[in-house]
Amino acid sequence: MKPDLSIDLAGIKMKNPVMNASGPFGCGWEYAQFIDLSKLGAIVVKSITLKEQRGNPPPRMCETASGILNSIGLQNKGVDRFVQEDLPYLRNYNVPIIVNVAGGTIDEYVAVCDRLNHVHGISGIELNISCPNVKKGGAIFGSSSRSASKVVTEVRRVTNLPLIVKLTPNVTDIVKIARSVEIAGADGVSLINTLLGMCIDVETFRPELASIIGGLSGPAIKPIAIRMVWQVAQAIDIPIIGMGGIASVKDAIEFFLAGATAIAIGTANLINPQITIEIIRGLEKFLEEKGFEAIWEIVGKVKID
Amino acid sequence: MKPDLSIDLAGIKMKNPVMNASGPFGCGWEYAQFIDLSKLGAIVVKSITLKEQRGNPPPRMCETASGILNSIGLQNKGVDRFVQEDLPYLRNYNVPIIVNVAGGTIDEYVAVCDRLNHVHGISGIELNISCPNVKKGGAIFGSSSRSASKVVTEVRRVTNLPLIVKLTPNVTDIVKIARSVEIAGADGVSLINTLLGMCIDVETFRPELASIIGGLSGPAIKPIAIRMVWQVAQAIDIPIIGMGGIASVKDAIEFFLAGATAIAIGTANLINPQITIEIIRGLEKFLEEKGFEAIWEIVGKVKID
Amino acid sequence: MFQVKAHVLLKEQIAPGIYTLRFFCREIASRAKPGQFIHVKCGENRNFILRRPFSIHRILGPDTFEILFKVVGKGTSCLAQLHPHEILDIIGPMGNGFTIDDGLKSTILVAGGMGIAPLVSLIEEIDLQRIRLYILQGAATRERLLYFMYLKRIARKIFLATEDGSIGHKGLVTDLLHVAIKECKPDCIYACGPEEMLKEVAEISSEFEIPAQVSMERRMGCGIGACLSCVCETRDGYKRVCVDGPVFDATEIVW
Amino acid sequence: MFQVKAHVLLKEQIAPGIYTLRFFCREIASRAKPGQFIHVKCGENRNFILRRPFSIHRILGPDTFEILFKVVGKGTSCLAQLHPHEILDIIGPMGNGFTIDDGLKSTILVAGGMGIAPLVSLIEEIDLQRIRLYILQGAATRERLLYFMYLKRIARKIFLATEDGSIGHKGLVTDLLHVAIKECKPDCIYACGPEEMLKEVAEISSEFEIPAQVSMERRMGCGIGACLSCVCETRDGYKRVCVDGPVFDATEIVW
Ligand SMILES: Cc1cc2nc3c(=O)[nH]c(=O)nc-3n(C[C@H](O)[C@H](O)[C@H](O)COP(=O)(O)OP(=O)(O)OC[C@H]3O[C@@H](n4cnc5c(N)ncnc54)[C@H](O)[C@@H]3O)c2cc1C
Ligand SMILES: Cc1cc2nc3c(=O)[nH]c(=O)nc-3n(C[C@H](O)[C@H](O)[C@H](O)COP(=O)(O)OP(=O)(O)OC[C@H]3O[C@@H](n4cnc5c(N)ncnc54)[C@H](O)[C@@H]3O)c2cc1C
Ligand SMILES: Cc1cc2nc3c(=O)[nH]c(=O)nc-3n(C[C@H](O)[C@H](O)[C@H](O)COP(=O)(O)O)c2cc1C
Ligand SMILES: Cc1cc2nc3c(=O)[nH]c(=O)nc-3n(C[C@H](O)[C@H](O)[C@H](O)COP(=O)(O)O)c2cc1C
Ligand code: FES
Ligand code: FES
Repeated sequence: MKPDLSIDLAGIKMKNPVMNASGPFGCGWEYAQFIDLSKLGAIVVKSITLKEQRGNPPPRMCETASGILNSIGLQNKGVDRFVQEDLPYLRNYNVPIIVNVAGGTIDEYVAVCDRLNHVHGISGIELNISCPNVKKGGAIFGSSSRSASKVVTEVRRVTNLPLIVKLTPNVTDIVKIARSVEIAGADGVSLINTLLGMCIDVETFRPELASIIGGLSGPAIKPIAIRMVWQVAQAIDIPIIGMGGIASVKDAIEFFLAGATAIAIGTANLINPQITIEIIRGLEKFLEEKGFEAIWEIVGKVKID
Repeated sequence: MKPDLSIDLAGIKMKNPVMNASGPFGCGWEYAQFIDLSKLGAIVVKSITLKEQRGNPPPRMCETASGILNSIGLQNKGVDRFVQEDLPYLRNYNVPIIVNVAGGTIDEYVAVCDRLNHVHGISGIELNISCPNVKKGGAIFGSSSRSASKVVTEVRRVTNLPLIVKLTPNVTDIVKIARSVEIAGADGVSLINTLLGMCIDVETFRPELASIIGGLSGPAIKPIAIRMVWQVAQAIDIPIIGMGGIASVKDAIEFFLAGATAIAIGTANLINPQITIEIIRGLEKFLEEKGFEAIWEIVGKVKID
Repeated sequence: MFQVKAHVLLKEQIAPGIYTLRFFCREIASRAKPGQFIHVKCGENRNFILRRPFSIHRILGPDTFEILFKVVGKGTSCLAQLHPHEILDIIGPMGNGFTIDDGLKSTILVAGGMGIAPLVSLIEEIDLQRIRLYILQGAATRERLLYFMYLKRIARKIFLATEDGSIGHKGLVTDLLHVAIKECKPDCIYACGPEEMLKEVAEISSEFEIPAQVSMERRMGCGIGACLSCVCETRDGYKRVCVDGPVFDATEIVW
Repeated sequence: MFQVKAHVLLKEQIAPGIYTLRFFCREIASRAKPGQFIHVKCGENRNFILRRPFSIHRILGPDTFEILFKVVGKGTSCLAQLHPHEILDIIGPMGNGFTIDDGLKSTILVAGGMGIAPLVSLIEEIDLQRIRLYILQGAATRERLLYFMYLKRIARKIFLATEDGSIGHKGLVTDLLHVAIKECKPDCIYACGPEEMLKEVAEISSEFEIPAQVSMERRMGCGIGACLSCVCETRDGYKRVCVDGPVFDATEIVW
């Protein structure tokens, strides 16, 4: 018998616990050339804001040891065009759609979530209070428990959709912030977003990114992500979507053991557009080989003496 | 003419700006088999505490993508035996000796620094308020500006030696903490110490380190370190020792461009015990090729439009 | 677009630090057109994790094509150490490619340095369509003027420029463009090379009101249009070089 | 201790997934003794950045020595792909090595699995000194009992154990130690293998009050005693396996 990969993530029924991380996957269109999107546990769209945004000037990406730095910023066409142009396409796939929402002010977050209320085919909201690439808002909300809980409280008022809050790792105490968003009404948390980083070209003496500072992602950050997932898992009761550096089945399993109910894959898609599907298959195989019947049997099962 | 590598670091005269980072280099004894220690800009000894400490149980190290995780803890023989057994040896080399001091309480920090006052041959103190591997003290001091400035203020009272404060990157706002230790009387800051991380063995389901969480170092963290050095360099007037992932001359130059007056090399010594010397030579060559006459000409010279 | 494990048939060094790689890969070779590119996983080294883009250099048949590359860093060093019969993970064909409009009579191709890479397949296509072909080729030195003897045979005329003056005009290839346009009366100009060269080409061609297609370069992430890392500024806002380009109408770009 | 770029003279597969590498390296070969090890940079892959420790397996002369390794992960996979004449960055000889006290008359060597690696050079040394030599060798299967035909010739007697019973005693090699000690009356026991085996050896040898030297393994950082990552618990507190060991008196270790 095949192991059961299905999960209930904050009320979102998923046939498996593997999704893409918001951003590098766009809205999935492009990846549909390589994989069957309907095989994913869920599709998470790139951050949507109230109005169209240009994003940051290029260069927007550079490489680091086992990682990349990006400063895409919140380039997106705004919630209305998303609903008109992308959502109908995504709805074709029989897959929960989670919309990642970003904003510069609390009102903006609220307005976008409110707008999504009136739309059919959205399974959940991921509130990006951690994007480091915009000046107002963004990381500012995610980096104190007071502002984090405030934005969550306000958004909670206007939406009944499952509300997942995506936290930034650039904080002293992620546990405190996770607790505060749980109390404020979040149904789950995503961790981690990117770590703030910078690279300088030693030939030109210029920062490698036009925005100077960007977000570090990829295998380099995995140990930090695992640590945060484990710490937060001890402290809260709502489910965790683990992400940060997942590039193999083993990486994914580490996140489950640390306490993640689901996982998301970002950077690794850039290198291998089929990675999500390969990890779903690999998880199934791993569980089978180890004699587990369901994915939840390994969630949080790291052995601590 | 050879470029001038010499610097004055918070009153410590160094013939070049390259030192080892505290920890993986021990007290230098072992590396003397591979390099001429007197060629270093300074030697930074592994954290010394008031009393002998056993450190954490093994396993204490594991590998990550482009990095390592360690949980050595503060294993050391205590300040008295350090002064008796190691210091006389180190004094043989004509090199500034910087003693890294750690403690569980403010009194301990003060006691160690006071003890070092009465000793000949120490050029400076690096106050480790950021070691993540001990429960009381350690990271706790470094992770709020209030406690950081408190320990620095107290230590400042008892020592006239150049006082360099080593900061932890596991904080929301490193600039704030750097500013507070500057105001409290620090003569310089070292950044960064390791990032908190965790790895799980997916075969045994156990954490790879006996202490569960350890400190991430090596090339993986360099972008984070560069970012922090750059941010802090904008905000304070005392010199910065930059470290975190340096494994090549290019890496070192990035730190200078970001604003470091000196650099320190930790993890890379484990892989290449001659790396410090190779980087000193490489710096000289780089400056020569680019037509700079002295290292300070590139400090903080990243070009921002 | 296909993600394929493709066999390397041949690696050839054609100048110091410059190589061609020939792939056996029907999926891509049979569909590729001049100006498109492939996205190559150059090794398992995590020191660099992203793929690297290389233009389709020559299409040799329905199942073989070549790329031309210069060793400039980590990824290209790995490629230079490949052995024939090794297998590479490649994605392609990507991007829009050059457009050859119906009824073209005369064209000028401007190649700067490694910019020759995508232009060779375009040249062979233009030659096939019996369109008049003029080539302006520039490089640092004579030795870096790749293929110029071959190109000379195909083109009606070739204008050469080297920075060191070792052959042809001493200076930039764009120095020759005014004269060439007057002499060749092109209906269209195609260019690939350093961005400053493309900008120059854009200015001169707009001066003469001749349409120009330029192939842009950006550091790439996904290469398939999803990650938005490769954008360049156009009159319609940021566009993705990987899918909206790499070939753009020169007037579109905000230089 | 030396950091050397050493030539690989030979790579040989001696069992599935198990190889020997022969190095040309006077600095290390001329100084190495049984039980010491070298610290090897297995590749430029940043996916693993640390060196990997391997025992001196055989000393073949003043300028050549061998290591024996099993492919278990990233570093050993890289080694298995080496070609002769490639050059590796190695550091050695490291660690204390086995001590052969004067006046030894009879010894038992206990090798579990890959634990045979350092013992072969020890065996050859003991043989040279004409000390009576008994060997207990255990492995998962007959095929993994490396060299046992060769060892049989050198040793007075060899006791074999395999987990699957394909040759010798079916079970653990330590099951044979009681009998062997009674039969061979060793003055000293040397052991290398999995930690549980070493623990067992320590218990049995202490029961018979026979000194035993065991070679310990720990994940290593520097390998030279500086980083304190390789410690094991001893009666005198933590000791560093890389320089205070890897060979310890069995009674020293807190198991
Ligand atoms: C659409 C497209 C098609 C291309 N076609 C070809 C081709 O046919 N032949 C060819 O030789 N090259 C081509 N390039 C450039 C090629 O992708 C880069 O040379 C390659 O990615 C460098 O990889 P590396 O790992 O060797 O260098 P790295 O180690 O990544 O970098 C080394 C140096 O090269 C510079 N560099 C890296 N990538 C680029 C880039 N994309 N453009 C300019 N400079 C860069 C870096 O800034 C750095 O200074 C193309 C690029 C694009 C975007
Ligand atoms: C002093 C000493 C001498 C050694 N001599 C030999 C020798 O002669 N021949 C030989 O084949 N091996 C020897 N080893 C073990 C050898 O160092 C490891 O097998 C090697 O480091 C594994 O590297 P890897 O990159 O292939 O494995 P990794 O990819 O790092 O790990 C793969 C798996 O192997 C396990 N592993 C990794 N390192 C060790 C280790 N040190 N001990 C036990 N398990 C480990 C990991 O936990 C993991 O499950 C010795 C170890 C020490 C400490
Ligand atoms: C190119 C890129 C763009 C991203 N854009 C977003 C975004 O729009 N919204 C968001 O919440 N996270 C964004 N992220 C962060 C990822 O969703 C993810 O949290 C992070 O990259 C860590 O996972 P990874 O290591 O698997 O990439 C982006 C990451 C990358 C690399
Ligand atoms: C094995 C090991 C032990 C360390 N021990 C100490 C220590 O005792 N005191 C301290 O201040 N920092 C210690 N550090 C941190 C380093 O000094 C340095 O800040 C960090 O490793 C980042 O630099 P790197 O990437 O070059 O290693 C240790 C690091 C490692 C890897
Ligand atoms: S490289 Fe990802 S959008 Fe172009
Ligand atoms: S490995 Fe560094 S002390 Fe042993």
